[in-house]
Amino acid sequence: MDISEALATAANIMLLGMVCVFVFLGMLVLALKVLEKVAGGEVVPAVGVVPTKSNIQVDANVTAAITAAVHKFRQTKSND
Amino acid sequence: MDISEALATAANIMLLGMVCVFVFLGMLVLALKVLEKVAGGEVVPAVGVVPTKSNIQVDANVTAAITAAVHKFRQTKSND
Amino acid sequence: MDISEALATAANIMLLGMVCVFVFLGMLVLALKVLEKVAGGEVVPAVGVVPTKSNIQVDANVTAAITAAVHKFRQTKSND
Amino acid sequence: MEGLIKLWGDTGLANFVPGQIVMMLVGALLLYLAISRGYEPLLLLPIGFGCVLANIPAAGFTDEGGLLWYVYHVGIETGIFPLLIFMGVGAMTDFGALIANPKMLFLGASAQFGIFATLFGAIALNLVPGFEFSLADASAIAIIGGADGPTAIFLASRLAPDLLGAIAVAAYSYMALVPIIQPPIMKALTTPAQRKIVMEQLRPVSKKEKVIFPLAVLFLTILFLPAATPLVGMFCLGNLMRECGAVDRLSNTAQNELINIVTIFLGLAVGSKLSAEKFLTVETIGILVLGAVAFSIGTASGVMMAKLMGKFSKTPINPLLGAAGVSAVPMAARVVNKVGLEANPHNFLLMHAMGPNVAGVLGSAVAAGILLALVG
Amino acid sequence: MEGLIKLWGDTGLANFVPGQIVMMLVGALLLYLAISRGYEPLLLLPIGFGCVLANIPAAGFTDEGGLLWYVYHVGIETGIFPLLIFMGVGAMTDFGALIANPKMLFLGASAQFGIFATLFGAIALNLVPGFEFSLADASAIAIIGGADGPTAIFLASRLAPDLLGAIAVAAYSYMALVPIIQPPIMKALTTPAQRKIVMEQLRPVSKKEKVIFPLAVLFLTILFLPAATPLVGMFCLGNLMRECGAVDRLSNTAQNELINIVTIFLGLAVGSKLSAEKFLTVETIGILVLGAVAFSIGTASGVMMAKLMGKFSKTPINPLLGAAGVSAVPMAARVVNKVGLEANPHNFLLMHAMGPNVAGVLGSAVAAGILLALVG
Amino acid sequence: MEGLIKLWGDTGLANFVPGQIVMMLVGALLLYLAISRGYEPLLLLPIGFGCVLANIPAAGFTDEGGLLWYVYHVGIETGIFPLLIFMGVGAMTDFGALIANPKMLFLGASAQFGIFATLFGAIALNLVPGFEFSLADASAIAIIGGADGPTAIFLASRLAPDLLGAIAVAAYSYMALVPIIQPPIMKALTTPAQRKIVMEQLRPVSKKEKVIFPLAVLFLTILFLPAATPLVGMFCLGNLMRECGAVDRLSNTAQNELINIVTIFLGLAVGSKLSAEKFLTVETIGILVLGAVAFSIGTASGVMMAKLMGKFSKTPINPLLGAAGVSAVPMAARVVNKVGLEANPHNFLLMHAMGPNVAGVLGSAVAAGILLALVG
Ligand code: NA
Ligand code: NA
Ligand code: NA
Repeated sequence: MDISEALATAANIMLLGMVCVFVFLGMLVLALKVLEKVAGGEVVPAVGVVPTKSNIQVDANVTAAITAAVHKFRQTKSND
Repeated sequence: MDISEALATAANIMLLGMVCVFVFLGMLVLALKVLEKVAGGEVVPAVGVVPTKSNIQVDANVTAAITAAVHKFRQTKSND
Repeated sequence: MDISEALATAANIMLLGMVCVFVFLGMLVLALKVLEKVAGGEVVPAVGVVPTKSNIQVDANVTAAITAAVHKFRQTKSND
Repeated sequence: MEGLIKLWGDTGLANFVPGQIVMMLVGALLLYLAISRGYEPLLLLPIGFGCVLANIPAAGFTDEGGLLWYVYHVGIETGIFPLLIFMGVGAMTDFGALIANPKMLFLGASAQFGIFATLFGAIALNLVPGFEFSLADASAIAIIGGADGPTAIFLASRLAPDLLGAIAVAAYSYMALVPIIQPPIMKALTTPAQRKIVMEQLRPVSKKEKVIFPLAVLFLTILFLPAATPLVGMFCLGNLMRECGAVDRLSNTAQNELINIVTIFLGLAVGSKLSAEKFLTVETIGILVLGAVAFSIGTASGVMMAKLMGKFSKTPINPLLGAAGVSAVPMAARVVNKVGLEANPHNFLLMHAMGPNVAGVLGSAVAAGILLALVG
Repeated sequence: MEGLIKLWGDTGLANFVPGQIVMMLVGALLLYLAISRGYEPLLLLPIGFGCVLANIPAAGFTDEGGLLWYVYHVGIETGIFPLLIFMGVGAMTDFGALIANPKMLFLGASAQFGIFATLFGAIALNLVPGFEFSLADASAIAIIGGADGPTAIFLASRLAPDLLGAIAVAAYSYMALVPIIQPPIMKALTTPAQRKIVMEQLRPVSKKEKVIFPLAVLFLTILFLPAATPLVGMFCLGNLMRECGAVDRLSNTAQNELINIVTIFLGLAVGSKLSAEKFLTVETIGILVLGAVAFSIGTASGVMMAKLMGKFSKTPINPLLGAAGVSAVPMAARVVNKVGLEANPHNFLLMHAMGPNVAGVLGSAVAAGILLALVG
Repeated sequence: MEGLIKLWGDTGLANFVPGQIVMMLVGALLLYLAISRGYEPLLLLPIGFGCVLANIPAAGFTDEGGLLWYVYHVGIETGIFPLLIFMGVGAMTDFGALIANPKMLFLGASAQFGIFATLFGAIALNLVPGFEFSLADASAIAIIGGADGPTAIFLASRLAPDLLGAIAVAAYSYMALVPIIQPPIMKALTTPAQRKIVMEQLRPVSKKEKVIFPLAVLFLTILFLPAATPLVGMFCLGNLMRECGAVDRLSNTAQNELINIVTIFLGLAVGSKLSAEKFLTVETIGILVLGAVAFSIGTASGVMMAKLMGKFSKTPINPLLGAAGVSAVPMAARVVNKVGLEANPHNFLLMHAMGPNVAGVLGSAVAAGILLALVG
């Protein structure tokens, strides 16, 4: 394959590739439009930080411990 | 092997298999009875949630922090 | 290889090995002296427990929770 | 233009054969069951996804050098993945309830009748034209009745690799269907009065007993059934790591990251066996039917045994517990608890049912060993 | 004495060849960039370290039976490591911003022009004496423009294993350099007024949409581009595990421990391809130049497409978003945000830029599939 | 009936050979030491369990295609498992105490005399009829004196695979016995006054020093001892990941999940080498005796060197520190601390002992490299 032939092939791939990428992702755009119609609508925040399980656990532990501690402290105080 | 022969073999395996399973697990029952004699008796809850290390750590951290916080708070109060 | 020859080889390896270990680790000592000159001096604790990320997180959580709890408690008290 | 033709010639559209489309639908069904219905999602999701990937035309996932080909050959043909899963399950299992009440082992034993009766049934099915199950095939199918995924995959990979996909899918599907399959059988075989029976509280179990238990199980298996030692051995290793208290970091890894990693690959590898030519056969229908039969017989045998034991026992035994003997941990124990609560809202059977439940795991591993020794 | 001579004969000092010294400096440079400059440290640190190890004289890391030889053959020659990375990345990726604004896919599509233009450029470079890139080489080099590490490594391992080291290094280096490469191009192609454009808030996206999305992507890929299914399939598996909510423990392992383990080995294996005879060539210079060109063209194409789309769109489109279409997640989106804030301190584009950013990942996986189908 | 005979013929009872029974007892002993006595449980538990599994008659764990066969061939024959352990250990090691006081390296060096003296001793043992250790065998045995498990396994897998089981068991057992072996030697060689010596506080060490340290170690190893680069290189990679601060997620995985997974398999694979015909030999007795000798000599050499250094040092050096030079991290350092506290209840030597302790790890890796270069 001489260089001009190779360049022609490369140009061919370039054209074909960009067309395919656009067609493919274009179909995905259509699919997403359909998807929104079918499955969209639920109102939840689109993006954002979801609290992870470990955070929740820690907070629950912390809260429980503090509740107990403050309660105890209050009792101690009232006994003063 | 014709089908009646195969059925006989299968019946044989069925019988033999159930006998073996019962004998084997029966021996394990005996072994567990012996085990209870030898190693049982320690009074700990048979089943239940064992606190995991991380829980303990968190609780320790929490307790330490609260102890400090309440102590500080008490001092602050007493300075009022 | 008869035994006396083998013993001679072993003695040879023993000598050579210890010399090499000392030379090698000796060079590392020199390298560390140079390293101290070049990169030392920053004052951070040499050794000790570095707080891990999770500890920090827990502490931050704990601190935040306690701050809130004590604040709330103080308010409650002042309403008494 | 030439390139366009080449691309078109490589598309799925141009290469689909009908069987692949059907298998993709099967994969999609498994994904649906896993995600929307919550049927054993940890396994059925990767299996379903693997099924879809394996049936993509011209993608070569299951050809030599393809991703799924590697995963299957490294993990299942060697038997390593199911054994690692078993180690992880061992590290997750608390045998306390069983050690406190060893008689429950008999329930785990009798529920294995589901396995051996199904073996007979599979051979009998050869009377129907179109079925030609060998003894090895029949054994691999029968193990579905053990209600234990890794045991079924391990045995099928040894005895009937061609049926592995169907067997694994049947095993996990029926395990997920336990809450639907078992209650009618349990109710048909028991009276409301029997279902109300309250069990005595379990005695406390010492740490020492828990540590020695896996070693005792392994010891008996070594003496009497070496063919079961791969399964039982890895299970006991996991359980020993859990209970001994000296290697918690190994135990935690075995029951978390390691089992998770292996589960993903095991599922994909099982899914890779769901090809049209192996799954879309009359055998698969036979396997699905036999699997349901196996579960039902296992449940019934367990309940009947519990009734029998209740007659001779000093302490009362609720016959529902027998249903937990099929294993399907912890689903079957939960079903027992639920059916028990329906009869007596103050009777919590969950902890008692964990005994026969984990006994069922041992029982089906033992049954697998017997089948390997006799048929393998 | 004999022993001393033998030891001396085995030292690095006695065996170094100049190429190895240069490659060690290359490895040291990569380590420096990773550690001190924070350039993609998760990959460049293991790559740099692997480069150093691979070039130790007489240590045999890359000889048959050496550590790096095993890692390369098991993980990269099989294609498994980049695919597992892709699964993990899928499990880490939130497609919410893209699902909310599907048009952004066109930005991810047009940025792939960087790939295909570079392919042409690589062939054109053959006009310069000393360069002899085959079509396969050119395709593997061009994929650098996809700004996606695992895709580049996967394609290079398939099409041009000899160039893999240089291609991977170029890909990760330019991904790290995105904050330096992109802003001048973005500013040159847009007016301050255009950069100030505020986007409409994104609509909320339902869980159902997020679950169906990876399945829809996989479905289209199966229909039209099976060659891309290894990459896209594993990516979608990871994303499905993330979004379906039923297999969180698998998803967590895929995006943490599993991807970490694979990253270490992948980096070492890539580094093992950085040997003097393969890296210290005129081709490497060509690859580095072409990679920079590819990134620049991709960025420019994305921005131009965004300007074009803005003209026809009902809602305003900030043309900066186009730059995020090259992928390089999440670096490119952050660059867009930063350049946007310079023009309008109250205009936060980060979330909007995540749409084209993740679209770019899909776009380059699709482009890789096209190249595999046409050239592979 | 026929089936019953077949089953009986497959039982362990019918197939046991005496050697297997003895090896099972050895395995049980290792499990006991690991669980009840806390002797290096992370390794000795899997090794003991692997020993039991490997000696089950007719179970085929170590036959081609058996679980332990795969694990050994994949992980130890390739050398990969010990290297990954070393990477993890590197990621867990803080070299701060050594960087602050580099002279401690000489203690780590002199403790390696335990290795080389034992090599001589092993060859001398050939004078006793029944022993026939080759130079390679002797080197592999001698490395027990390095008191470092992965180094011993790596070297034994390279030089004397047949002795690997006994060597690994000896190495880990003596490491666990450090608190029993070392104190008498330490006390015999020091006066109470010497044991009371208080060390100067360690200077602070900068992050930069800690980052450059592993690179410097690797650099010297490359220049002078490439044969040690697999061990030292992976160790330094782990330490660099730990200290550089840019790849914490990789470092965490290397020192947790990855090392845990590898530890389980490494232990099983080592245990698989504990077969009767290889372990129940007079060589094993020799290995156990030589191992104890090696530890004792290493401890004594370290203490003597510390005394010598104390004479020439401007700052006082507590001679007990020398005992930590054998490695056995962190056990030996703790022993130093304990013996020191007995002499002076206010003298905490733990941090100072970490210096020679980690120096010992480097020292034995270097010694392993020298042996590989001279004998391998
Ligand atoms: Na079962
Ligand atoms: Na891209
Ligand atoms: Na050492």
